[in-house]
Parts: sequence; C-alpha cells; structure tokens
Amino acid sequence: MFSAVDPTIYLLAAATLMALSGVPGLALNRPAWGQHLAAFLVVVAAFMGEYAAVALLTGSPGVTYQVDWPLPFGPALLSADLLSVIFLMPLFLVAGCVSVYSVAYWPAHKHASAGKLTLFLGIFAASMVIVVMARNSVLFIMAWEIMALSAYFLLTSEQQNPDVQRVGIVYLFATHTGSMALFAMFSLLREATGTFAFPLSHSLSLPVTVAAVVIITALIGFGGKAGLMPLHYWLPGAHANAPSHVSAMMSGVMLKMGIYGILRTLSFFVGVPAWVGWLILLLGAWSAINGIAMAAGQRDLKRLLACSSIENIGIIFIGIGLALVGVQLHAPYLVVCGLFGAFIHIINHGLFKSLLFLGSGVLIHATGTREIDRMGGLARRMPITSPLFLIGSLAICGLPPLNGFVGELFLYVGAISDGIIAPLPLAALVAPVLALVGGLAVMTFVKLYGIIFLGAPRSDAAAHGHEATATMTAPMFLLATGCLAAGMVPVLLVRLVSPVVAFYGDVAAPALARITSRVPIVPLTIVNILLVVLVAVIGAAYLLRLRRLPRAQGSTWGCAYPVPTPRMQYTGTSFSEMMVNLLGAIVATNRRRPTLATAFPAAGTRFSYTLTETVLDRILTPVFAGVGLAFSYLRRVQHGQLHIYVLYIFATLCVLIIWPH
Amino acid sequence: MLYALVLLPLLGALCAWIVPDNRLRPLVLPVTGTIHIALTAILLGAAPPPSPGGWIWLDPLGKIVLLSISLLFVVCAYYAVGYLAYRQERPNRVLCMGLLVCLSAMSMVTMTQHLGLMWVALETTTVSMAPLIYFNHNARSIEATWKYLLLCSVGIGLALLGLMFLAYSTYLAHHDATLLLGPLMASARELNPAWLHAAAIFLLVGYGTKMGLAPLHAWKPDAYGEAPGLVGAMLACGLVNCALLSILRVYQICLASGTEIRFFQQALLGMGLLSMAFAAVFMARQADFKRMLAYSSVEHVGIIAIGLGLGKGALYGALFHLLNNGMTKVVLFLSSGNIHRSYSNKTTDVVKGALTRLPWSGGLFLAGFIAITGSPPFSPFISEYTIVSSAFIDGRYWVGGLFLLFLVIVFIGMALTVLPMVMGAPPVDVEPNDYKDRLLTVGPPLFMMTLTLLLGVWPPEFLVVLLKDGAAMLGVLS
Amino acid sequence: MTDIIIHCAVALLFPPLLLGVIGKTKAAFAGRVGAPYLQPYYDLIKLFRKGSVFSETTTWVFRAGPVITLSATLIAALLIPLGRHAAVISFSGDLILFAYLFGLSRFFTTIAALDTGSSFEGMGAAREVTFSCLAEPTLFFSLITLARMSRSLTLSNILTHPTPAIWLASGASMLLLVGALFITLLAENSRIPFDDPNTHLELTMIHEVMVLDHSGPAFGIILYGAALKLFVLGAVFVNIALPIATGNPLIDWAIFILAMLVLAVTIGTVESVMARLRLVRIPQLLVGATILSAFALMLVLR
Amino acid sequence: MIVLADQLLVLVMLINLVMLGTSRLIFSIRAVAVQGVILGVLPGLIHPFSFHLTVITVVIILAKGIIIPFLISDAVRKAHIRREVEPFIGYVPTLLIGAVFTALSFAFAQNLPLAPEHKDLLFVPASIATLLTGFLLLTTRRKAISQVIGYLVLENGIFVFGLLLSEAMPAMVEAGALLDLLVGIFIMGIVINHISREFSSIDTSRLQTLKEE
Repeated sequence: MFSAVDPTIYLLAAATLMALSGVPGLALNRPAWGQHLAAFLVVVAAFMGEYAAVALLTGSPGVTYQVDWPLPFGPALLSADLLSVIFLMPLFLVAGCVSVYSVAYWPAHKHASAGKLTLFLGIFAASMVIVVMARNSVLFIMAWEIMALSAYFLLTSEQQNPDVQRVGIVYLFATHTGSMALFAMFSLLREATGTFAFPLSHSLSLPVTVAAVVIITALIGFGGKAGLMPLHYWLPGAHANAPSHVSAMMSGVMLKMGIYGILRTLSFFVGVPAWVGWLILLLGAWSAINGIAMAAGQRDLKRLLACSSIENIGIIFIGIGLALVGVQLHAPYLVVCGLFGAFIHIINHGLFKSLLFLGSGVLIHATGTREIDRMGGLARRMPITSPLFLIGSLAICGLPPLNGFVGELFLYVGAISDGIIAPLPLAALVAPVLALVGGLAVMTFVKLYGIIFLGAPRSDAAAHGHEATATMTAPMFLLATGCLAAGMVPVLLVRLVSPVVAFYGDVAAPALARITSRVPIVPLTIVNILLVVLVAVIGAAYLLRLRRLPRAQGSTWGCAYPVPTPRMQYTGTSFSEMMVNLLGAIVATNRRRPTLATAFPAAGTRFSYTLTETVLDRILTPVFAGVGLAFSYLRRVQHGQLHIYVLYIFATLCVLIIWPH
Repeated sequence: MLYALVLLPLLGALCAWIVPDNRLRPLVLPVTGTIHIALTAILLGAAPPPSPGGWIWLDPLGKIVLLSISLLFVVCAYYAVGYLAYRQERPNRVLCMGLLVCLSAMSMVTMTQHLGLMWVALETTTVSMAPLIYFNHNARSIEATWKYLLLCSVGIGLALLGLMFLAYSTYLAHHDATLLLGPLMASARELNPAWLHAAAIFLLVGYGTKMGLAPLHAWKPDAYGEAPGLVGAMLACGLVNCALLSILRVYQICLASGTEIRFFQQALLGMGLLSMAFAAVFMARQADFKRMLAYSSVEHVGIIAIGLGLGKGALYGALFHLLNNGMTKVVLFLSSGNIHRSYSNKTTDVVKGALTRLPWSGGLFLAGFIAITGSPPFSPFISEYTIVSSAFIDGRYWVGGLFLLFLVIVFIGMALTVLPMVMGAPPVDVEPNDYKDRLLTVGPPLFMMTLTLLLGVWPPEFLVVLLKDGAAMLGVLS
Repeated sequence: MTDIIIHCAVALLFPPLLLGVIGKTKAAFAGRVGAPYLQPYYDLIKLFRKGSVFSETTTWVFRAGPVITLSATLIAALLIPLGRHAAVISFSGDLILFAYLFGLSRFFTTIAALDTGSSFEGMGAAREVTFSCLAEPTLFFSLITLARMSRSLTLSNILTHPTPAIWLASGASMLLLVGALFITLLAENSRIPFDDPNTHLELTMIHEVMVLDHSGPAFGIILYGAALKLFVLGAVFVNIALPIATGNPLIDWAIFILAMLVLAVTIGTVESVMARLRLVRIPQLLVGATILSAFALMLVLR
Repeated sequence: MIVLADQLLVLVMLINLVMLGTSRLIFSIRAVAVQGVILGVLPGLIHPFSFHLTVITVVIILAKGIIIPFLISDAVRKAHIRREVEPFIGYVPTLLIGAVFTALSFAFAQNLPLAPEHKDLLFVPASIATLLTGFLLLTTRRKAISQVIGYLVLENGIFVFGLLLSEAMPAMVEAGALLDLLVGIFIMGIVINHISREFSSIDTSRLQTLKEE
C-alpha cells in the first residue's frame, strides 16, 4: 500500500515545507496570518512525515538520494533508515503540536518577535530532519549547526532580558565546543575512510587509539548536545529561559539528536571497544541520579523540567550502555532490552516532556511567573490543563499505567535477567539506580504538581489564573492521549520499536521474539486494564456512598489553628528542603538562613536556598575568570609603543633567520 | 581591457578631484565600481593571454583576488554614497580619490606577473590608504595613521630587500636579474638556496606585516579601530588580499624550487597558529568592537596562512577563505560602521541593544559574527572545515587540534563582545541621534551577506573551477 | 482455583486483623486490656457509614487519591504469592510492576494530601516521599538478590524460592536480607521507629498527618489500604523469613496466616519496646538497610 | 674606482654609527643627507657611464640628499625641537650595539655567495649594517622625527643592496621604489605636521593612547 511513492521523498518534502513555513509570514504585512499559515504548513508537513515514517517502519524500502553539490566534500547523500525513523516520529509529532500551540502562546499581535520565532522554528525542525537523514559528514555538520544556531535564536526570543542573554552565551559556548569536537571526529573518520560519506554500518575498524579519540570526541560533541553529565551545564538555563514551546522542541526533540549522533557513530564500528559500554552506562547513571537530584531542589518550574530532562537522557544512555555491555558480554537479553528501553524512552520522553513543557507554557501564560512557590490552587481554574499535566507527571515518574513505565520495565528486565547472571554483574546495579531515580522522580513531580495545582493560591496571579484556549490545550491533549495509549497498551510501543531494535542491534526476528516474550507486555496490559477497572469500581462505589451520606464544606483542618492562610502552606522550597539536605553530597546548595534573635522570627524573615550548578558555577566560571585574567596580562604586548612594535618585526626576522632550515 | 581595470579608477579619481560638490562627488564611486565589476566579470570569463613581455597576465590566482576586491569595492562604493551623505560635514575629496587610487593599485597587483611592479602597486595601496585612516581628523586617528604608515613602510621596505635578494639569486644563476614570475619559476631549481632562503624570509616578513600576521600585526587594531567602517573594510579585505597574493607568488616560487617550500610552509604554519593564538587572547573582553574586528582579521589571515602551510587539500580552503573572509569582513565592518554612527561610540560599555535600535545593521552584524566564526550555512564554514579536515587527513593532529582550540576561544571571546552589543535594551542615558538604517547603508552589506550564504550552500560552478585552478597553481594536482 | 479464592479472600479480609493484633500486643505491653482484635473492622464499618467534610480548597484529586491508592495496593496484593502458593496474577517481570504500584499509590496519597493546602499535610507528604526514596533501593536490592538466587523474574518463583536448605546454604545473606526487609517493612508502613501512628503531635507524624483531612468513607478506604499494604509487605517478608512448605495447601495456608499473626505480634512488640527515632536519624537507618541489602547481593554474587 | 666605492661604503657605515651616537636632530638629518649623496654617487663608481646612470645619480642625489632632508628639517623647524630627549636606550649602549651589529653583518655576509664581480666588495655587509642601524634607530628613539630618520636609514640600507642590481634591473622598478619612498616620506612629513599640531609635540611616547588595557 505504500509502494507507490518512495517515503524518503515525503520526508524531504516535509523538511522543505517546514523550513519555508515561516517565510510567507515575513512577507505578509499581517503577521498573524503568516503565523497561522506557518502552523498549517508545519502540520501538513508533520502528517507527511509521520506517514513516511510509518511506511518505512512497515518495511517500505528507503531510497538514498544523492545531490552533487559543488562543495569539495563529495556528494550529499540523504536517506532514512529505521534508526532515523525512530527519531523522526517524535520530531514530526512534537513539531506539529508545537506549531499549533505557538499560534496562541506567542501571538504575533503581542510579540514583535513572533515572525522571527516562527521562521526559526520551521528551520529548526527541518534541520533536525536533515540531521537524521544526512549520510555525508559535512552535510550532517551543516544541518547540525543550523539546528544549534536556530535553537539559539529561538531561545533568545526575549533577547532584552539579561538572564536570557546569559544563558544564550552559555548555550552557544556549549554547542560550539561540541561542534569543534565533532569537526575533529568527522575529520578523523574522513582520514580513516577516505571519504566524507558516512561509513556503512559495522564496516569500520580503527586502531585502538584512533577509535578511542573518535568515540570520546563523539561523546563530547553529541553527549554535550544531549545534556549528558558533565556537559549538561547549558541545559537548565537554556530550557528554562526559552519560550515554553521552544523548550518543548528542544527537550523533546533536540536533545535526542545528540543520542542519534552517538548511536549513529557507534554503528559505524565493527566492534565497539569494551570500555565504551561501561563508560556510557556510568555517565548515564550519573546523569540520571544527578539530574533528578537537581530537579528535586528547583523552584523554577521550567528549570525543574529541564533538570528532569537530564535524568531522562541519563536513562536513555543507561539503555544504550546496557546494550553495549551486552554485546561485549554476549548477553542477548541485555542487548535487546537495553535497546528497547532506550528507543522506547526516546519516544516516551518526546511525548511527556513536550506535554509538560507545553503545560508549563500555559501556566506561565496564566500566572506570569515560573516560580512554583507563587502558584497553587490552579487545578480549579484550569480544569483541562490540570489533568493533562497530571498525566505527564505520572508518565515521567515511570508509573504504571502510563508510558514511562514501559521503557523502564525493559531496562529492569534486561538488568535483572542477563545482567545479574553475567560474570561481572555490575549491570544489575542499574536496577537499584533506577529505583532511586524513580523514587526521586516521584518526589519531584509530586511537589511540582501538588504545589502548582493543588492547595490554595499563593499569589494574586495564581488566584486569577485562567485556562488556555483550545489551540493550546489541543496539542497537549494529543500528547497526553499518546502517553495514555502507549502506557495502557504497551504493545503499541513494542511493535513500533521492534523493527528498529532488530535493525540497529542486528538481532534476528526469532531471537527478538524470544526475548521480548520474557518482558511482560501483554500481562502489563491486563494489569493496566484491571487497575482502571478497579479504580472505576471503587471510585463509583465511593461516589455512590458519598451521595447517600451527609457532607459538609469547611476549611482545611489547621490543627486547631482557626484562621489558616494560604501563606502557611507548604511551598516547593519547604517540600524538598529535607531531600536537598540529604542529597548534599550530590547537589550543593547555597542557603540563605536568617538569623533569629527572638523566639518568633520578625516579619519578612525568609529562608531560601538555591542549587549550585556545580559544573557551571564551580568549574567553568572560575576557569573563565582565570583565563580572562591571564589574557589581560598577555594583552599588554599591545602596549601602544611603536618602537617596540618595530622590534617585533625585527625579532620575527631574526627568529626566521635562525630557524633550522 | 585589462588596462582598463587600472586606468578606469584613475580616471574616476580625476573626476572626483574635479567635481567640486561634496554631495555629488561620492557618486563617482558606484559608477566606477559598477563598471569595474562588469569588466571583472567579462575578464573572469575570458582572460586575455599573457602580454608579450610576460608582465601582465590575469592568472587564476589573480582572478580570485580580483574578484574579491572588485566585489568589495562595488559594495563599499554604494555604501559610501549613503555613508557620506550622512557625513556631509566632512570634505570627502581625499576619501573618494584615495579609494579609487587604491582600487587602481589593487587591480594592478592582481594582474601583474612582475614582482617588482607588484611591489610598487602594493606600496601605492599602502600610501593611498593612509589619508583615509585619518578621515576623522582627531588625535586618535592621527596616531593610528602614523603607526600604520611607519610599520607598513618598514614591512614593505623589507619586502623590497627580499625582492632584491631574489633578483640577485637569479643574477647569480644567469647573470641576468629578473623578477618575472614565469622565468623565476622556470629556473627556480637552479637558484642559489641561500639567497632564495633569505629572500623568502624577507618577503614573508615584509608582506606578512602588510597582511597582518602575528606578531607583525601591531598596526592593525589601531588602523581598523580608528578608520571609518568603509575604510576598515577596504583594509581588511582589499589590502590584506593583495598582500596575500604577493605571498602566494613567493609560495609559487618556493614550490618551484622544490626545497624551499618546506621551510616556507612551516613558517606560514607557525605564524598562522601564532596569529590565531594572538587573536584568541585579544578578542576576549574587547571593549572596542572595531578593534575586535581587527583581531578577527588577524585570526583569519592566520587561518589562511595555516591553510597554505598545510598545503594539499587545504590550499583550496585557503583560497576560498581568502574570498569568504573578505566578504564577511565587509559585512561586519560596514554594519559596525552603522552602529558606530548611531551610537556615536564604539565601546561595548555604551553600545547595547543594537538589534532594537538598528534592526537591520544589528542583525547583519550578528549574522556576520556567526558567519565569520565558521558556522554553516555561511561560506567561511566551508573553507575552515576544508582546512581543518585536511590537517587531520594529513595526520597533523596537533595542528588540527590547536586550530579547533583557538577557534573555540575566539568564538567565546567574540561572542562575549558581540552578543551583549546586539542584544538587550539600548542604553537610556545616551541621547539617541537621528541615525537610521537606510537602503544605501544596509543594502550593500545585506547583498554581501546573501552572497556569503549562497557560496556556503551552492558555490557557482565557475568559482569552484577557478578555486581548483588556483589551488593547482599552488601545488595541488587537480 | 481454590487457591485463587483463598488468596483473594485472605488478601481482602485478613489485613485489618493485623492492625487489631498489633494494637492488642501494644496494649498488653502497656498493661491494658486494649481494644478487641476486630476493632479495625468495626472502625471501617463505622467510617463507611459516616458523612464527610471536605475542605474548600480540595478538588477531585483529593477524592481520587484514596481510591487509586487502594486500587494499586489491591493489585499488588494479587501479585504476591501467599502461603507458598503462586500468586493470582503472575508473570515474568512482575516484581518491577509490584514495586512501581507502590510508587503509584504513594503519588496519589501525597498529592491528595497536598490538595488540602494544609502545612501539616504538606509536611507529611514531603517526609513520605523523601523516606520512600531511600527505602526503594533496598527493596530492589533485596528483590534482585532473590532473583539472582532463583534465576527468575517472577515474584511467585522468587518469593517461594527460599527454603530451609537455602537458608542453611547462604544463611548470612538471607539474614541480611531479612533484616533489611524488616526495616523496609516498618518504614513503608509508617511504624515505630519511623513513625508513630498514635502520636498526637502532628509535627512528628508522617503518614497519619497526610490523612488528617480525610473523613468518612475516604478515611475508611485509606485505613483499609494501609492495612492491606502492611499485609502485602508483611507477606513478602514472611515468605522469605519463614520458608516452610509442607506440600499440603491447606496446612500451608494455615502456616502463612499464623506467620502473619506472629509478624503482627513482632511489630507490636517492636513498637512497644522502642521509641520513635528523631526525624534526622531516619535516613541513616534507611541507608543502613540499603547497605545491608547491597551486602546481601554481594554475598550472593560472590 | 671600485676601491673608492669600498671606501665610500665604509663611510656609510661610519655615518650609521654617528647617527646612533648623536642627539641633535639637525645633525642627524644632515648625516642622512650625506649618506644619501654618497649613495647617489656610488652607482657611477661601479658601473660604466651611461645616460641612464646619470639620470639615476641625479635623481637619487636630489631625492635623498636634498628634498627629503629639507622636508624633514622643515618639519623640525616648525615643531621647534632640537634634540632627541631620553632615548629608550642610551646613546652609548646603542652605539655599542650598532658596532656589534656591524660586526655581525660582516659575519652574516660571509655566508651568502656572491657573483665573482662582487666578491671583494663591501656592499652586502654595508647594506645589512645600515639596515640594522635603521632598525636600531626605529626601536630606540622617541621622537617621530627620529623614527623617520631611522626609516630613511633603513631604506638606505636596502638601496645599498639594490646597487648590486642596478644594471640588471629595469629602471622602472627603481624609479617606482624611489617615488614611493618620496611619497611615503612626504606623507609622513604631513602626518608629522598633523601630529605636532594635535599634540604640540612630536614625541611618539605620547602616541600611546591606542592600546589594550
């Protein structure tokens, strides 16, 4: 049924459409029309893209397109294999949702930057399509850099804000260092293969040191983009300060491009060195624990979500690491489950993180702040957003019956089944790590959801919050439906991902079926349904009971204190204070503790703490300051004294003369 | 027709001298520039054969540089009309004449095969630009002019001595001194190595001073900083490229000699890396954005030198970068000139929020920054990537690694200067003047930026062939 | 089939009795007569007949909390083997689901608490999620230790795997496991020394303070859910600590119920002889339990 | 005749040392003028007579011996300065360095092979010594005028070497070189005038506002 037209051309057409979607808006003198048109175009492109992705997944062969461009890097090759598809699916979905959302969230009549934002959003999405389709390293780098730069322009939409400027510079620094690492990596590959085209998969065997350099540079370049610790330092600030729908794209899709890069690079090798798997596993675990620990202590809604992205990226890396370790240990369960876990989590994270970021946009729209300690009680005022946000929160905690659980389930099964009986059963430690991460995630998102939506409003803005328009909630609804469907019927996800795992992990179909059969997909569905039925039954019984019995309204029990005020509620700060204290070894905090003179603190006495961004605040900033100081000494050679300048010329002459011929 | 390239600007200069009206006079520039680039276009398609004496021949290397300067000039010429219209308070006779004389001399540099004549033309460009640096007539600009003049004169003097050494080495070989490129290359293997070596050193230092390779670059920040943006663009693109062409000629001779090239490449490589390092150190926290552009020019001259020093595949990149750097620098200098005018200030303490006050100029400056730091889809990326990848392909990992390291430092330094300039809110305490973006001050750099984008994505066929021919002349087997 | 019916019946009906036994034990230690064994049942029946008071700040989350918590716990109860009999629902990998169901119930308990806007309930919720973070790795260490021993991913196999023979073979690690699990059991069910359900000072409570505002049937559901949770985790503990199987199903059931009652008495004893720990000490004890279980895993892997 | 050329070259080198040792600007200018005249005479001594040669001799003597010194001394008069004050390195040390440089240039010249007809001449060492003297003046003197003089000396050094080639090279190049020199000095003179007007002094140590912090 898909054989008529090659799906790859659909993808390219979709990319073109998205790239150009913002252009009419610049020409039209009614910017709002341009925005609507752009949203329409992106949605069309998204449908085309999803259609092509499904076609490729169902076995339609992809064609490689070759463009003979006049640059000295060989022909530009474009094609989409199954690895590309797994990244394209969330990309198109999120891009479509975000573009619809942006019409109401960043309307042209309120924001002068809307035209620019729309333009770059289209270019951003299109460049990512090209990133996963490029089969020539220079084309890849170009698309990669366009992606990185358009992300920069997107996140600095509010460029007059000094915070935004600062995080913009940090982001640029991070992405540029990463790009330089990639320059080195691809140049080394070019040296090894003699062509700028990507090597075929499993065709490359390099000397040990070269392979090590290639992989390390790839980890720096791609891992930095993905937000892998310790190169995550740009991420919290960037995601927090970008417009929310941009954060959704960046977190839901762009971070995955880093993962794509690493997966693609690793696929070149005949055999990946043994240490790589362990290193990735370690970095993944570190990112997961540290990321969620950072998230736990945040008060800024979007910074919290951003830190949780680091955690999720860590989980994906744990999956990849398990797979690599599995290859090395000849443990098929580990390979298959690791890959399943990673791929499923890639899709899932795209769904629920975008959902949460879009939700945060609605909240910011309604309250005008990102501080969760100034929100509260919004569930009453936002009857649609609130349950959608709850679904996202449950999903991101990996709780059944939502989709987040499915990916983690695979990782657990992999770690416990094969990891535990391996000669070096370190991989099994993934299970307690994931458990700890899961526990922290529950804490974090209970706090997030509870403080924002529940209780009484903590500020006027929160008290007058309002529900968003349908253009904003509809995309969220779509994403939430995705979370729910994938979680209730996980077989959907498994069917989606199996061809990709078979393709990437080079696993034969029978082996794949044998291994997936050990992962409780069908029982999980049954249990999920049972759970829903139970909730429905108990809930119905409870409600019936409630209707029969007398009920009264009252104020919250204040433990005999008669006039409780909203300010007496627990805040996000107080909620996580204990945990942050316990996590002192992982995340450093900067506490501002008031000095108390009398038994009762004076009015206006505040206790607060902020998390120290260890890499940024403790390492990079001092290093930069030191280098700046050193440079300021070096700069004295340009002292303005002409005769010494002449001496420089003379000295150069002398040096060249005595230089060994 | 070749001679027209030289004579036409001189004629223009004469017109500029004659026209009495300060308002009308600048119009000579675009007229001349347009005809010049039209002639260039024709000549690029079909260059005449070498002149009978062999003195005049527009070879591929010359064509590349000619294309670059002609483009530069026409863009600057149109810009000048808008710029000088805004600065009517200053007499512009000297400026117009200087630009035209410089164009004439630069055209001469590109087409001559005689190193002596080339030297004369190059010295003419130096001298003709001196009064233009002094355009603003204040203490700072006189200081800059003085330093420029003295250092460049010393440099050009050393180059002259180098030429004499070269001539003497031919004299030793044949009892007949010549500075014609053809005979020099034909007999390069017979030249006395000691004299050739000395010649190479003196020419490198001499022309290197003109080009601004570290540590010979000391005049650059001062001159670029104090000259109007327009003149800065001429210096950074035109003069630098002409000096570079002279170095390329020496490179050709060294290559033909077979032995000297190793030293020459090493020296270029060393100075190139040093230039990038210098630029990296000076770019960070640069308080004056025009001086920052000067250091960026030092950096890019260094990149080209590294490309030449690496040889082989990097040569294509070096030649392409010559073109790209020029084009991007023009955008940066012209838009920075606009920003300077609008704020009446060029320190980054005051200049903030340029995107808000001058959306076009600010945007162009930002785009230029992105382009010059080697980000796709702009053309400098292509050339820089060619150079760095061929460093790795040659197995010169240290060169490649240092190159990338310096690029990162330069990028950070430049970002820390540029981004606060263009972003944020414009200062409130500085009285805004009536300067606005106009078609004539924004259109030319915008055109150049578009061209940069085009070359970065799909360079036209003729250019690719031209660059390949040029690289072939420098030793790449096409 | 009989086993399934017995399983469901025991799981549904038995849990409140555990609370009654614990109460009685504590009363005995205090030298009081104490409430009857069936008092929790009376309480539940009474609560289901009472009217409710709702705070103005609450939303549907407040009502959904107890319902979802109970549902999740019920399903967890179906996943574990009782009395050496396979669980009602049993599949490979169910141990992970088991642990995560508690996560789900915790999520809803705590957000229901936050829904009231009470500072005390917020405090309780914060403590609950914080301490359970520390308890969770222990559970997983224990489970993977057992999974490694039994080479299975099914709770029914894992939990029925320990036999007296295994106890003899690797007693040290089993002992460590049992110790760790007992601490987890106490912590997860908010018993002394972690929490005192009978205290009257809200500032020191964990679980009880979270349900201050619930009343009527909702409170009944919560009470029942808590008992069920105690039962489920207790059953896990008993399966490991008392690995006696006779082969006769009915005798096994009897042994199981007896063992559970003994466990209740033990908990009651612990509650009577120990004081509640200071809040800051609780994490230390929990981390200690984690280390015990990790050590057990190491011994098994050796 | 050739011997005379050698003696003149020695004189050129002596003048170098004189310039390094003196503090009086007018005296330096005169010394440069003398050096220029000598350079003008030199071609006539080493090449057979021709019309071309006569023209060159006249032009060089005019330019180097008369016009340029006049321009500079005019600037000196206008700026009311008499002597170089406080060079960056004292007169005696510069003199000593100059002597060392002269010795070094002899050693350096030994390494360069010469055509047989130039074998016994001092052109190469004299050229290099003069060049180095020019550098020394440029790097040690404070006044703009002194630096121009240093530049002139540097050019003279180059010119001395050029004499070896004056026969073999086309005239056009020499003429061009000379013209550029003239124009360069002329513009330098103008610049110096502007400097003295702006700063009421032509002490280049004042010209240090353009620098990095």
